Amino acid sequence: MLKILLLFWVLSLQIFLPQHTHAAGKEKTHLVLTGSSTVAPLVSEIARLFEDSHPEIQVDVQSGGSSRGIADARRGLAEIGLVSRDLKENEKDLKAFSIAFDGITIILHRDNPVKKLSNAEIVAIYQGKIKNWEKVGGHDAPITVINKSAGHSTLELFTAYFKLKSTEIHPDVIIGDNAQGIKTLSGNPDAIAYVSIGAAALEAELGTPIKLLPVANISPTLENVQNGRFPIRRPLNLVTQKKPTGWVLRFIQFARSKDVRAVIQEQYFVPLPE
Amino acid sequence: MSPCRSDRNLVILLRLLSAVSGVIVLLIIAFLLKEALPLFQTIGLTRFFSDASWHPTEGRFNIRPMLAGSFLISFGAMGLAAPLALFSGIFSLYYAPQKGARFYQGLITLLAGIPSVVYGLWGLLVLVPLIRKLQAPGASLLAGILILALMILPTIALNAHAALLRVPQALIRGAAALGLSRGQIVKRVVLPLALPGISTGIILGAGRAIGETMAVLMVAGNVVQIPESLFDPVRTLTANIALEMSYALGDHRAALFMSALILMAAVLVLVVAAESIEAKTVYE
Amino acid sequence: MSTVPPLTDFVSTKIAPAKKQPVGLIETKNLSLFYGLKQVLQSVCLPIEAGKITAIVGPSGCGKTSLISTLNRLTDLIPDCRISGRVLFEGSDIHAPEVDVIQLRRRIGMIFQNPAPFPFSIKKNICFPLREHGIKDRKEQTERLETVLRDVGLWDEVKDRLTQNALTLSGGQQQRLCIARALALKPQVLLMDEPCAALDPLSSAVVEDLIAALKEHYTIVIVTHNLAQAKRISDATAFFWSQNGMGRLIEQGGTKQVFEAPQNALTAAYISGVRG
Amino acid sequence: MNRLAPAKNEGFAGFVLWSVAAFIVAVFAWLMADILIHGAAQISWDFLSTAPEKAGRRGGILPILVSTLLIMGVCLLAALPIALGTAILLAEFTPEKSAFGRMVRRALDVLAGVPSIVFGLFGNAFFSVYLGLGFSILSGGLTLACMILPLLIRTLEAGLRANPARDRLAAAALGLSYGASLRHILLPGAAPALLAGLLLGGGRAIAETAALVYTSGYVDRMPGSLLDSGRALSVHIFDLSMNVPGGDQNAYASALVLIVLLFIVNVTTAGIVSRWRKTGLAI
Repeated sequence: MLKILLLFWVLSLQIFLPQHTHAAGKEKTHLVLTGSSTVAPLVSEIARLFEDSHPEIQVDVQSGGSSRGIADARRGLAEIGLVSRDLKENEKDLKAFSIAFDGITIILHRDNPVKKLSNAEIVAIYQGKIKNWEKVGGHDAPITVINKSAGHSTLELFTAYFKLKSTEIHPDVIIGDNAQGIKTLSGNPDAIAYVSIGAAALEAELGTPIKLLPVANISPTLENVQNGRFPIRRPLNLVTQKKPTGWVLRFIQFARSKDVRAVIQEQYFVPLPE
Repeated sequence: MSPCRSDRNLVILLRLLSAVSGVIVLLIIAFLLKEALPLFQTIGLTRFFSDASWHPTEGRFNIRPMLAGSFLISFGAMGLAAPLALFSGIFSLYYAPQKGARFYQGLITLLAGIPSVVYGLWGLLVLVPLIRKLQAPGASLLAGILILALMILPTIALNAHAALLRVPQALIRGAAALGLSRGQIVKRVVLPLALPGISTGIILGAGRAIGETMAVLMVAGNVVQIPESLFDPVRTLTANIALEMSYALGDHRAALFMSALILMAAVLVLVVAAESIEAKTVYE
Repeated sequence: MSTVPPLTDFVSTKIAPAKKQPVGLIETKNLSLFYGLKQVLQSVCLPIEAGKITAIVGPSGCGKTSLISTLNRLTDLIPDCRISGRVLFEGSDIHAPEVDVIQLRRRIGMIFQNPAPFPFSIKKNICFPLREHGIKDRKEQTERLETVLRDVGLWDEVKDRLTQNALTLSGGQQQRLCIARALALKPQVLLMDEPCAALDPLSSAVVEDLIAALKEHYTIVIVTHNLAQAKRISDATAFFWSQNGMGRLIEQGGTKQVFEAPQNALTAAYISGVRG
Repeated sequence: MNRLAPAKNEGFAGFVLWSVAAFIVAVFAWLMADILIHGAAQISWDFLSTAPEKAGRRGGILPILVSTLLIMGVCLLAALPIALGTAILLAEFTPEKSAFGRMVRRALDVLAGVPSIVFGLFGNAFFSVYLGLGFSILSGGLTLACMILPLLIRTLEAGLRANPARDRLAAAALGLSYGASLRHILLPGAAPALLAGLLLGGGRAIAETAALVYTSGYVDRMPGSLLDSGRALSVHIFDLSMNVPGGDQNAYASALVLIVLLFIVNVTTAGIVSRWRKTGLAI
């Protein structure tokens, strides 16, 4: 009995281990990229293209917020961190490489009759001073405020632009990824959220019932982000701990090259100027 | 059993293997402590309760809202699930027709194995919209309580069933021979005797409720606040760890490990409580 | 088991020793047995002669089973079980550190009250202990299998279904299989703990005859409740009695003498009580 | 056996109990029906045999199934020898009431009660970061192995203890070494418990989410080795339902697959245990 068990155990081990050595034998190099949930979907697409032309490379992308991108790049858990904002003063030890630009805008459910909100109204809603859509020209319905959880640069840029303190915000729901915010909002017609323009435009195109609102009367279009008129604008960065070399460098160069412009535009982000 | 000579190697091997399981327990505690200790040394324990708010990236570490969330959700769920589970046990043992009881018990066993993420999925897509119709935003303390109650109900029901089953048949037959009715036997004989076992089951269920992460995370809204009504969203300690772990650094990360330690301590207390009750069981 | 320890420290107890004690194959010297704090045997001095059947009789709970379990050190398996005094087998202390308990048990076989065949085939029940004791030769295994099954009179009953599960046999057959299993290891001594108690009268008679027949080749110690049986088959009898929950050896000697001219009043009362 | 004669005047208690049972059955029927109806519409061979596309909105779950099974395999392979060794030591060499036995058992009780997210933290800190395994199937499987250890040990210990004492004595009386009686008698006797434990542990491993998010990670492609990150089925359901607009249908379908897997595990366990009990035949 013990022998059967042992045999079984060893056999199963055999099944598991070869894969492992096999892969090691082929020397497939892994690049691990983690961080901003805004950048992650875009980089995943870029990675797919990169893998197509370099089959010996495997690129793993995991999201979790820009802070994670910074943290993992510093700790060496990721070769490249994804950060959807400029580096802060205390992050200047890292090297940043922009690959595209994005904006942050307010989104509402498609069935919400409200067409636009002034900056003051948005601030009041997020501070909990306006609690009903009636006050801003909508139905008589309580407003569900969706906020990003800490560690996401979308939150930081949003609060910075509207001069809100994170302690003043009284959210009803906390979300992590852009997609989670869009999903929560699409299921709740009385909610308000702010997300990456790229993510929102892509979802709207896929048929998710949301709409993008202008900020300070500027429509959230790619054009307006590109020409700098849209007020909440940010770069999407790849960051590394050291000066990139080898495959990391090649990936960064690829992500900044003309080859990926189409992908970036498909995802409703603004490519680097030519 | 004193092993004979040829078994000495075997015993050494066994000792080694079981040492591994002991080491795992120690490792878990050691690693939680190791990660949490830096923060504990710099700010001490009191600031987890006295700080103004939970903004760990800005150095404010008040975990009271999460403690409240965990406490309210778990106890709410226990309050709903425990009586139902007890009734369910009594029903399937003493009231259901034989075949029905087998089916019913099989169903409960099956339900106990359903992953929490499936309960969470159902809660998110069915329950939360229903509650939203009652009062926005839907994802709330109430949703958390209901889903968690549903989730732990089968487990407690199985425990209660097992505890009732352990009441010696002879006593029940004896009571029946005295001409007591079914209701009287259950109330006066079975329940008092099974009470320690049932309580143990309920306490262990509470442990599971406090530790549950995914189902609650999916339906409770995750806003850090002490709720004022059942319809307010809340965040539990476990959800807080799951949500913030991905980007937590330095003191923030340490604070999350600290809350893991608090969870461990709570579970330890519950286990010891359950064991001391179990030890009082008269029969067996 | 080569060194023979000195026997000089042996002091006889006051309880009814046999008149002339030949040195037995097995001897207990001042043997006391404790389960935790509870003492169940007190200072038992019992010689067991080679080539004879020794019956151990007495009321329930007087430590008979505990006693024979010490003879092959099966008490080792019981947690908190402690022994004082000595058990000599061929003159050596079986508790001495250099004793290999495996070899000891191979030479002193044991049969239990409830037949305990393993849930394997009849053949495997007998052959796998042989394999474990280093007898790997298939031919020898098969030979021994047939020999011992013939010895216990089971061969004709089971020769066509050796691969069948042993648990499908009747109680009496199971018990005989267990005896055969013990015999296959070629022991010197067989310890039997009420081997007939769990059997129906018919099987019981068959097993009893078997035991009587085995006397020729083996030294047998049999615990029994059945005084008539003890009288029928045994050469020597030891009578145990429980005082304050503690088992003591009251009287021992030739079966004839113990049954017909008991020297101790307790023995007399017990034997006559059962008679009357 | 337990069914007692009803008395005439206890209609109310009976009514309450029947309605509680009916309520429980109804709620769970609702839950199961919801998942069954929504999920069944999506499930096809294609769903099971293709990779997810568009973050899981389209396509299937093949790599996710593979990752799930690999994680479960690593978990069981790692946990089995440790659990077996500990269970044998506890059941055979440690008296039930001894101080050592009580201590080990309490430690295991605590381990069993540790919330899975805490295992996730530990796994992340120890396997992923400290041992440098990163986000990988190996990290996830080993974390789960720690998690199911108490369950496995307890099932195995109970199985070993359930061996009749007479078999143990009979083996010893035949002069069998402990190793031999373990091989030939005790382990075969505990085989149903062993199998049940493995299946239960596997079931727990498939169902787990929280412990995996920070150990085996999110990557939803086909894993090339055990050091690759792999997304487990439950993590997939979580991600689809929380983070992917339009992912609900596939979340339902994945949930249905998961439930069916667990159902098979449950039924197999129950079947094996009852069959073993009936025949009483071990190997």
